Amino acid sequence: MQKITRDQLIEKAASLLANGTVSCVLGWQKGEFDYDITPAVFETEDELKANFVWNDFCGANFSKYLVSKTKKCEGKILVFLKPCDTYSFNQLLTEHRFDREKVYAVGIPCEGMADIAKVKAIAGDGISAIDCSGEKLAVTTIYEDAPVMIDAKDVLAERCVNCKSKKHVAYDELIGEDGDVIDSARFDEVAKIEAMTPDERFAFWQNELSRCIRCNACRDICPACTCEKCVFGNPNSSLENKSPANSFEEKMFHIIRAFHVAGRCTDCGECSRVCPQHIPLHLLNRKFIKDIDSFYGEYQAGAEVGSRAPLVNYTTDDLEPGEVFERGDN
Amino acid sequence: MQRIGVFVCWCGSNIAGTVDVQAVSDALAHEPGVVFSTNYQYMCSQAGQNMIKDAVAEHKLTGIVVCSCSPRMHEATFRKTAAAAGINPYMVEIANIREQCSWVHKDMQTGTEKAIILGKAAVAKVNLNTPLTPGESPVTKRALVIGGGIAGIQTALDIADAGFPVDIVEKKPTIGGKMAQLDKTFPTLDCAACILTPKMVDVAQNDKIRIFSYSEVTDVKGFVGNFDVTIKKHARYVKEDICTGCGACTEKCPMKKVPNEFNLGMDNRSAIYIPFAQAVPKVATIDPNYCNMLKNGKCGVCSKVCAAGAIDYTQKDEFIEEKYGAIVVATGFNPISMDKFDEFAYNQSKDVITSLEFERLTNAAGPTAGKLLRPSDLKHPHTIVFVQCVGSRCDACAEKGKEYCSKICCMYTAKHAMLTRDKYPDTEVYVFYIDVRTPGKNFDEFYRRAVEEYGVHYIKGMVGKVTPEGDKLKVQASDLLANKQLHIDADLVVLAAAIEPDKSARPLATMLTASMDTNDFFTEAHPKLRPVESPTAGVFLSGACQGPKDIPETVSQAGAAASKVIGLLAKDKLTGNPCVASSNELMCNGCSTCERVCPYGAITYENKEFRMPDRTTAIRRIAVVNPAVCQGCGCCTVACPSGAMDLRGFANSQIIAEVDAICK
Amino acid sequence: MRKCSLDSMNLVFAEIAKAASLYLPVDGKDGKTAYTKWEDGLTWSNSLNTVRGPKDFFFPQTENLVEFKTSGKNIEIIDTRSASEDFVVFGVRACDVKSFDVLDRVFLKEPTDSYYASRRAHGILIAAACTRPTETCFCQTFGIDAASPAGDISIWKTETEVFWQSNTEKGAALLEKLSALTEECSTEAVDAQKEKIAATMKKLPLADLSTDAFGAGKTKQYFDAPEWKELSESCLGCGTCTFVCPTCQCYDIKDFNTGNGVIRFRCWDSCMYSDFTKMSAGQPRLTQTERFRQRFMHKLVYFPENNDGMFSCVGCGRCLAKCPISMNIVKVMKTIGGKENA
Amino acid sequence: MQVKEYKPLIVAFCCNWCSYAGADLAGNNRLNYPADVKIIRVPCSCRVNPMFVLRAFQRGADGVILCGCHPGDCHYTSGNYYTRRRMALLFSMLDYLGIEKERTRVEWVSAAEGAKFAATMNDFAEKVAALGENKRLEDLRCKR
Repeated sequence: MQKITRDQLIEKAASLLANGTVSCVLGWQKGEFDYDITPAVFETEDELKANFVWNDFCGANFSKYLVSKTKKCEGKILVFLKPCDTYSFNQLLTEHRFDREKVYAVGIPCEGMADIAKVKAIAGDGISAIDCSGEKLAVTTIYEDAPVMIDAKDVLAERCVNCKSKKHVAYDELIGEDGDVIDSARFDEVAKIEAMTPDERFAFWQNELSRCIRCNACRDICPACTCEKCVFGNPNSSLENKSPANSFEEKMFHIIRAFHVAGRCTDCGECSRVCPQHIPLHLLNRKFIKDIDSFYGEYQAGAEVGSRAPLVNYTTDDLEPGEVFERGDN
Repeated sequence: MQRIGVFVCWCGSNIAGTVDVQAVSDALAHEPGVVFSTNYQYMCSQAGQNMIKDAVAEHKLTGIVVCSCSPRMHEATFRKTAAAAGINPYMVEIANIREQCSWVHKDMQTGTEKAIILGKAAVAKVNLNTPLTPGESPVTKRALVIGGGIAGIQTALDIADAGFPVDIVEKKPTIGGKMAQLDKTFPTLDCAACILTPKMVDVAQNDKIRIFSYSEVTDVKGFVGNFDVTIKKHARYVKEDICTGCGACTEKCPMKKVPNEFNLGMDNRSAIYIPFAQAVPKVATIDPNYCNMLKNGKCGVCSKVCAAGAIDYTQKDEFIEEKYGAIVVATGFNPISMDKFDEFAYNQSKDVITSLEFERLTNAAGPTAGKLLRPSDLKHPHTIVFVQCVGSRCDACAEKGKEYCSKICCMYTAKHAMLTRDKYPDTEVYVFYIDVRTPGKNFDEFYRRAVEEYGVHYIKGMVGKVTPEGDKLKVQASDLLANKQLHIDADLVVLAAAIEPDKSARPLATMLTASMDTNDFFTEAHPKLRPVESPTAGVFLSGACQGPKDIPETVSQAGAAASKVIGLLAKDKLTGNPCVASSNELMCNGCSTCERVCPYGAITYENKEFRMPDRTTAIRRIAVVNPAVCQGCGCCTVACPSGAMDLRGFANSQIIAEVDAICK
Repeated sequence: MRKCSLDSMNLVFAEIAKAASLYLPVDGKDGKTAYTKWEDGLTWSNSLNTVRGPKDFFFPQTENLVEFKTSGKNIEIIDTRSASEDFVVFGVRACDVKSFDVLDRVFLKEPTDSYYASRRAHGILIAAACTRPTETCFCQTFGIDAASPAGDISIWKTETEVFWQSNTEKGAALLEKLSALTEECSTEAVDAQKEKIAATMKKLPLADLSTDAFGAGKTKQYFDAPEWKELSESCLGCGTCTFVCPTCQCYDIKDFNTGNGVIRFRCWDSCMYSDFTKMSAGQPRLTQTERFRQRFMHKLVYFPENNDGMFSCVGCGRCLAKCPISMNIVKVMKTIGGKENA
Repeated sequence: MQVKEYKPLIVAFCCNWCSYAGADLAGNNRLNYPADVKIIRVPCSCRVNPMFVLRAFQRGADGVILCGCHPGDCHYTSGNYYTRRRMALLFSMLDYLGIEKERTRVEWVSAAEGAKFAATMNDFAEKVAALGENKRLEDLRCKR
């Protein structure tokens, strides 16, 4: 259950629309089921009342939409930002990807978002309703008469299990209380892979990446991937490919993509959330974050606007590339 | 499609000895784009070059591959040949089959195979080469010198001497800088004012030099040869062109309790003041923080006594915009603050002073008219302790002080000690040091004289604590050579404070996009070979802004910087290196990543209206590379995630073509 | 109709695998189900369906068409096609079986796509009835009966047994080979299961979704509908929906320079991509709204118009489950088609 | 069929100002190193894009080495510092994916270090040869 309610958000949005502060609202729109929520633009209170939702399935991070929407929208856009979303928001500002003046950011607290796959693993197929308003999720299916009660903690999305911050790093206004940066265990999985032998690591990633169908969902959802033209879609880049013809191209795409967002990735976890093949792509990005933290000092992309990312920075006594492998033995 | 000619050089037997040159030219003849392939004994000879020219004409070549020695040897030669033959010099690529092939491999088959592959890589690259033309930009024949100390003065005089106009911007009301505050100068002990003030007068009288005193640089745009600089002239409330510097106002000014910064606050001045007698320009300045007229409109004495009518209480800050071809940074240094060095009791006792304060105490124009008197009670000190390396050569992890050696302290302390003993033989002088560093002409002799002739007590060891007690300063120190603790009751303690770059340097560096080290000293373009140039083209370094320096070094660097400026201003046009970065505006995200890694500040951003794919128009931020400033390292091309940024002559596609050719 | 015990399936699979490669849905370590080449010990997944459809076996994501080898200035042309091996895809659901009707319409129509045709000729589909359809299922909207899947052989799984029925000659031949492992039986149990499935299908949330508003002749009515804009508003332009779709059949032909020649291959393309069908004059559909409209108009209007009313959606629900922003054909049908009903 | 002797293929990116000159000096001094090493001249080590490294492996390289000016001596003042960070992260990532770490290297070679250049190449070629052919980052299409 989320601490703030849909009604609070609608009231806030409606009042900002009414007093002319904003001309539209970027929010979550209800879907066919209770979990398939779509990002949408709302322009009136009626639209909000009819279709706006706020529940445990509002995982979508709106930051990236601001790049295109701020160019198109006449007035200011109201955007609701969960704590993790605010990091992406700041990172995009650092990279001058949208005009801050055109956005009215309302920070909202988040109790963690649910992963529908985990819900289904417990409740089974044929979900006809999910009620998030109580202490537990009440999941009704066509196969059972009584709803299955699920503790929200048991179905948290991976990124929420390892939530790094409940603190908003950007907003014009905050609804509810701000939280703190969390000392998460998000690097544990990376460490587990690091501890494997090279052969095991190779087998692990070969298996994971072999499932890639190059649908580009990871890239297209990624708030760091806002290139006007992606190198992988540019016939003149010598890198273009539309499908992973073999295991090399799978690796090429994912290594280069992770490298391009290294130091810029806020670890929002959207890539893994949207991957239709369930490739744990966040483990690539997190590897870079973990390395950056240990090689160059802790750095959280998006924690502040204008910070100098580790790959556009250096010190004269940085460690040598040949030394990166030695750390594991320490 | 290119029409490429391949020319394989034997280099006598240098190449032909280990590489079958015929096989190489035969193999390369089949490569895509190659229409002519041959080999010859010495391609770099006149005959060889003529062969290339003839082949260009006969086979209508558009590109040339020379398989020969290192491009570092003859790339320029063959580019000229190409130009003479009528093709763009950048359509030439060299396959290095001598230094990197025939000379390092012994076996003919191995050498030949490798030479063919290197040739193929060069052919693959030329296939993607495009003609490049160096850009040209005009040069504004005027220099700006920022800082009016001895460094800035010398640089300006030298540039003006060559006939170019120079402007000096000095933030204080007068030029002269630190040297004007010094008493004598080592190792010859001539008086600083005697050698500096004539130069200051030269500056004032030189019709090529303009002085903007009491002024600061607030904005720098443009690039080498074409800087647009905004200078803020602070209101001094005195009309500079009318004031005669007679000093009547300073005498009559009722507000006389203003700490005198020229004497480091050891005495007072009036609210309207001329910093010192030989100031240039010699005009009065009203200190708005103390002037009653400016603060609450009550007074106006100076205006009444000024016969020339130069006082103007309504004066406003003025902004001047000027164009320059070159900028010299001469922002100098300051002693560091002693606030963090509690152990020396600097803030507890007036009799613990810095070396610069000591200079003023011994200067005839100083607060004591040159008599060495203790600031606390104006008594003559009989025991003086000099402490070396206060804040210099500190541990990297120490919270206070600097890691580097401030370089000048050993010598000026020897000078202070010697002068003290010379004038006041009844004074005991102790100098505590870590090392005495005197590498300079007549420097060590100077120091030895202090010890041997003047009987200065040099003690290797550090002072641990200074405690004021009664009218004495208890100095607790260790003598490392004798391995014992010393306790000295001193009358005066002089701290050789480390020096650091002036605080104005960091914001200035940002404006100039010039790089700095972690200590805020400006970085040279090359530490050995280009020591007076900053990596940013057209920005030069003079004096202590680049690193600690004494006067002779400062003056020689000032002259060197001037000669570089003169070399630049003597040109009518600058011809750039055409192998520079350029951004494809259609792909550019405007994210600033490239700008952040550019060591030259060659990248700026502009907002441009674009027609978007969906038929709308939108304003997008895009990177623009200034080809006159870019040096072509290519760092930005890798920083750019979209690949919008590419490097001419070493484009992504060209390097990839080489990789592919080699790995075939 | 024949049957075998569920416990004997490993033997059945072994028998099939003797003569052909056998692919069946297997649960992976990540808990997701994928078609996997059978080897001893692999078991048939209980899950409803695979993440990727069986389309890949007949129309793989990348497929080499021809190779050119260069040496010096000579070019040699090499037909890289090898004779297709026989293969069996087991456990295909009714919706996915139907998807081959759609693909056949595209690839087997003259001029025939010989690469696809060869695979169709060598492949056998064993289709399984759905006992536990889920909320994203809407195959019935397109007239597909999840209880009676088509394919070369249809099978029904109960708690303990598997029932087999061949529908084609190829299927009959394969079933014949399995005669030692199966026994003739009545249709009683299967009929009971069919009834149960039919009852379940009625309870599905999308049971009422209708195609009435769509089909041939609707181009003018919907093409300029203002709803396209809001529906596509948050579309990322990724290719997930097209790549998990069992009926999407668009591909691009590209050359790969190997250094010693060129491999000409085809790979799936997506109409969601901004460079889809890009030509020298540019792209025909410049905005994501146009591209988005194209995909759904093609499935619901253009395809039926050219193919005797057949829709090119089979209601498998993969795009409903996989779209990163949860925009999908059902929402489109309800919004665009809903106008007509209103 | 005759078994082809395995020879590793090594791509060496050398910066124009230090390492390429160092390689030239190795030549001037006739210091041998394997012909398997093929040098590509770049203005600065910071010109080397990670995708060039992967491209080389794709096309059949068994090892990739970058050589640049020593830290602090970069002709462009800071280029090699960026190289150092980029390659540290890239190599660490390749290692994470199970690619043999001996296949990649960065070495600082000045224009005066001809001997170091030759020694580095000998050592690198030996280490790469010991690993055998690059299988983990290969693209079989390029080996036809």
